[in-house]
Amino acid sequence: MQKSLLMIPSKCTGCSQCELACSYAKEEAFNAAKSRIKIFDFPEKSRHVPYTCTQCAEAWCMKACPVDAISEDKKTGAKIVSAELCVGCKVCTIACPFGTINYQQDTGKVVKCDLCGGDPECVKICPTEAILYVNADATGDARMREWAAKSDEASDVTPN
Amino acid sequence: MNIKLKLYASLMRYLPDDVADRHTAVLNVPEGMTPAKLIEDRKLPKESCFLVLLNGVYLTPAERETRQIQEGDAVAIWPPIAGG
Amino acid sequence: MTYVIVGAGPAGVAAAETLAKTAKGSEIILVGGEPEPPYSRMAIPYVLTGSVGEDGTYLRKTENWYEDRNIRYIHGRAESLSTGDSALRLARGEEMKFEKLLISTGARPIKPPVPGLDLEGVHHCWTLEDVRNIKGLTGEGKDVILIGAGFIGSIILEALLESGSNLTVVEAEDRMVPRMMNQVAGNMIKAWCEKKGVTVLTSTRVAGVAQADGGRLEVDLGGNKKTVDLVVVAAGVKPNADFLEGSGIEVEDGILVDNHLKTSADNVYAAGDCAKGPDYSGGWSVHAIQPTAVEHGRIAALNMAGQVTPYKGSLQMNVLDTAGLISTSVGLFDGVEGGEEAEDLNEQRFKYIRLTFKGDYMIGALTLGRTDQVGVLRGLIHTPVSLGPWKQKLMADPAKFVEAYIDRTQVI
Amino acid sequence: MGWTQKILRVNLTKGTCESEPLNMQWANDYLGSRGLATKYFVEETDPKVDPLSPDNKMIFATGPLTGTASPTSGRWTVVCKGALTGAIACSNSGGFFGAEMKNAGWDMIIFEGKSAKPVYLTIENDQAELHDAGDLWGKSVWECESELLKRHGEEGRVASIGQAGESGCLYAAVVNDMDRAAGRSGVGTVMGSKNLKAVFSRGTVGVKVKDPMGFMKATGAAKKILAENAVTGEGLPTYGTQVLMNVINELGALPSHNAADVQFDGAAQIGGEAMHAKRETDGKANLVSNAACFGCPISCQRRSQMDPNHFTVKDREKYHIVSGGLEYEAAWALGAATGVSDLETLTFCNFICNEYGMDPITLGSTVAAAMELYKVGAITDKETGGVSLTFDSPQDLATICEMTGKGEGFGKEIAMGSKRLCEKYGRPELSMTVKGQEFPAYDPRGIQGMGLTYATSNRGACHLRSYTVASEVLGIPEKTDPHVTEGKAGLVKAFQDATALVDASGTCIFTTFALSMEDIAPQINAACEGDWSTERCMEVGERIWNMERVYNNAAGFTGADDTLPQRLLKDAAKTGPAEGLVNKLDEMLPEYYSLRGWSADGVPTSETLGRLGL
Repeated sequence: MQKSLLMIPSKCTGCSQCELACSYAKEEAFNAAKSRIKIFDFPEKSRHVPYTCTQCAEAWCMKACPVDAISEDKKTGAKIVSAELCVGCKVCTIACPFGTINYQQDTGKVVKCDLCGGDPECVKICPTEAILYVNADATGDARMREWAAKSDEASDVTPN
Repeated sequence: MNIKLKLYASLMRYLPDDVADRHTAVLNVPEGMTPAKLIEDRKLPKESCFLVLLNGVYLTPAERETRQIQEGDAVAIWPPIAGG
Repeated sequence: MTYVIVGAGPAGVAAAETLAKTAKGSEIILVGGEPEPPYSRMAIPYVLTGSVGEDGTYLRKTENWYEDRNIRYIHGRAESLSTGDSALRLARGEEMKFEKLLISTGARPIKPPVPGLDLEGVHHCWTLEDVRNIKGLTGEGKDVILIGAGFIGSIILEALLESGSNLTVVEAEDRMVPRMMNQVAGNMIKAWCEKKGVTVLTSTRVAGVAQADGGRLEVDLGGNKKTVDLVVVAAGVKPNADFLEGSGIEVEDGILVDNHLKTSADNVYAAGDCAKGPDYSGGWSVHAIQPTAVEHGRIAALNMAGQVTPYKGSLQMNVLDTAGLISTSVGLFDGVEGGEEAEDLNEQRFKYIRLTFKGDYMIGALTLGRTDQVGVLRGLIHTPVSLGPWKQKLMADPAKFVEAYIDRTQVI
Repeated sequence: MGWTQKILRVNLTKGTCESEPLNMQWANDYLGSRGLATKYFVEETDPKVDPLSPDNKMIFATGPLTGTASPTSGRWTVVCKGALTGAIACSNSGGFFGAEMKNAGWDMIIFEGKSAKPVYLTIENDQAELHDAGDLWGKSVWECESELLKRHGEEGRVASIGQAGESGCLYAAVVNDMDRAAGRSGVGTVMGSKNLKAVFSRGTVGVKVKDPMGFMKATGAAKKILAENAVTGEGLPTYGTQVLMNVINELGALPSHNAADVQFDGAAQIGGEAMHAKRETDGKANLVSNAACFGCPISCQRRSQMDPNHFTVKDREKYHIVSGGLEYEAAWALGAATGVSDLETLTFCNFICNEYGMDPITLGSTVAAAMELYKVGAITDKETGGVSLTFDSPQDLATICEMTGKGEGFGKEIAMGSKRLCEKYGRPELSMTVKGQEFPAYDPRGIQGMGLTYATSNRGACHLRSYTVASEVLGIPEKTDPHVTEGKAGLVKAFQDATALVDASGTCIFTTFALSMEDIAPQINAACEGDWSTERCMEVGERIWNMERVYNNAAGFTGADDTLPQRLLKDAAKTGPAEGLVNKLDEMLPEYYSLRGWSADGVPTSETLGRLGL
């Protein structure tokens, strides 16, 4: 059973530890600005929402990549960007309807969550268990997938 | 004899329904009651009874076992808390 | 079943792969018009800058990718099509029989009717071959004129600038990237380019190009003349559909298809830059962009394989990096009658967001100077996401579109 | 590493911004933030300088752990000579600004001189630039911050002053992220005196540490302790600092009515539990949620929303937001000290403090002093311009707080702080201050160690220089009797040194409810070059403390200033367990001096200075 990230906004305090862990794992420096996971603030609701790629089955980014730079990690299901192959054309950044693959101007490459090979740093560091790595069925990311399906350009698929 | 039991923070839910104010219950207890016995009788989670004051004076865990509560005394209890 | 796919760009390759998966055991023939393995034009500028080699543009990097999927990849150019006897004739005279055909021949650059564009030293920047030809003519101290500051011109611009050449861009319309940007954003991109040392001449037409001394070229800018080493023409593209003449297949500014991407002929489909497909924002359009090409390819292939798959239409969207200033445009960024719009402009910082709405939905967006989470704009518009109370919030603060998306699509 | 090793020097007189390398010898001796910035300050600033003159410098500083994954790594400090006190000032704030400044690549920003006209500074990584702030002057913290984020990027963070800092209110705060504040001693007043309105920072450089593996291990261990500790893992997140209100009241150490009393009848109505309770008016709780500062797993921040129909905010939509709610010290000062027991009014006044940029402790305490002056007739409606200043009145409190923020009418006099106010009206004994700064929410008659804490605090009366409440009330790290003076000198010294070190590291003192120096030192050691053993950390803490003392002595302070308001020393507590007690400072102070290695009149001996390398 593949696992996926489950975010529980009601538990998030907005402390940035996930962003710090992510940036250190990927950029070798504490640098929330370069984290693959981002916390969005909803001051009116007093909510913080950790947000990153759900590794959707549709994989808009992967399909849109013109140079085969995004591939699936068969073990985790993560869609992974090869920095070597990425030319920085940014097509994936507008193709992904979730906005979770982003261009980094200083490196000229796109970056996204790769689930850290199956041991996500954000999950390990979160002090409030607002980010979990659990069996995909249990994540309730069915809702995300539902939204993913809604963005599919094929509005209906009827097998013959 | 009548004593006051004051519960705060997460312990408030252990107050009886008919409280004198937000935190205080006036209880009729037998003579010779100790804070430890009170905690047991009221089914308060012992590990959450972190700060126990008898009339505003701190009782060590040992004193909670032995100190006898007198008529009109107030026992105030808090879970682990801090501030600053 | 024999499937022939003519044109080995992203649409053709996506179609071939989809067929390989869904129509197992069929014969799949992918015909590419250029001698190289299937490659992406999106990556062309990066070959010009040298940041990748030619193989960096290849659509698939795995060895034997096509063979392993029983996709036969052959080189050839379509010469004509006979729908009556289901035959495609190639330039070498070879005739290919098909049961289902997909036309994914893409587009080619236009040469505007300007005298002198046939001279040596005048190039497009469209194919790998073009890049090889241009490369030696750029660099420190070289003078280059780029004709056309549309989407493609602007992409090439960065590569030419990076080579160290003295660059002049000539655009006939009154702003840069006229079809992808509005006046505000177009002007900002122009100002940015000028800041980067590019001479940008908008509302200017090239009257002619003539040979000058030392193999250089003299470009007539309508009175004002400039001598350069290289002229790059990026004045638009048109579909590769000439070979369909006489086939009976209907072509306007693209091959007409229905909402299953089928052409006017029953067993012929079209996809990608050559097809005028359903436009999510209404009507029918040629959306010559990578994501549409891939979606076209996939959906056409499903329909060809008998999986009836209606297409809800492609959304126009572009992302552009003009000398480091990144811009995106999605959907109907000009807005529609009876709709609403919101803008957030900071000219000093080269930041701009414009959102357009109709009723409860976002229908278009422009951004300048933003790279994070821009995909959400597509999500909001294309899903589409009902905005509810966020409509008013976005009207007041358009930058909060990610929050709007999260709040409206997730339980928070 | 840990340090960025870069300092930004901003000369406001000349309008220049220059980068310079960090003095690594000093970094090794003073660590960072409070320690290192104060070292720079004392080296560069005449102790006799007028706090509001251009020659006073002001330093924004981060610590080596600021911006890292160390728990509570969002802390940053403002160091200058305090406008309120004339003593060394170091005010510490949380939120996200400090981490952003560090992430832009700067350990410190040293501001010197005075701009001819209002300016603000922007930092975007290594780019620093001064901009005209003419259009921002006169704007509140909230307005200024919103405008700068709009202008320079929503991803950035802002620290600014409000109207209070501009108009010379002597306890103006530097406020960042809308409601986090370097609040005490008038650091915002100094900022205003330099015509500096705000600093915008955006950083994407990243913060590195010496030994990443070791660092993640040490910080991970510390986080585990914080999570499993009942106080930091549960008590603080749920009830915040405000849970103390009832504790301290029960203990008979809650100063009320300008410290005339040591208990407050309304305590239960303004404490942490009350913030959770549903209001009768609209069925909603004052508290909306807790929230975290940068990198903080404790998350003790209060987010509050007022009843929109409350008299203070009716039809004033800008106050209908969810914003920084009451912390214990603010609720005490605005509430218990003035006798006001209406939680909504206190929340409003707290909002006002954030909006206009004021220290709520000094504001509340000064209003309390004014109320006593009013009560005894030392001031009347004639002086106040018709504003009534009656103890226990929510209306009077709300009115005068807002007037003070705006610098209107009698608010201008409240803006002087209680020391100057009470002196002006001939009743200096009614000012509850030490070295000119109002003491906070613990009555030294009921908690003896806090008397010594206030008396010896280098920045004027303050609880955050040695929080012996932890030991005397909460039993952390071990319980001591709040009514006895024995052993308190040693306790205060140990807390002072440890606090100085934690402040210097760039983390929050609240971690010490769960962490010991044995848990903190390894984090510093893994982040920074050099030896950061527990022993050395304590030595650095002691060095920082003595450095601050030496500066104050040179500025003109003496042992005579290590005292308390007469009320605490002479008027015995009237009720509660401390009834009949005064603070017995004289029993503690000589021992304290001796333990510090200071002379009998409070001057560090040359031997002590030599031992600490001062």
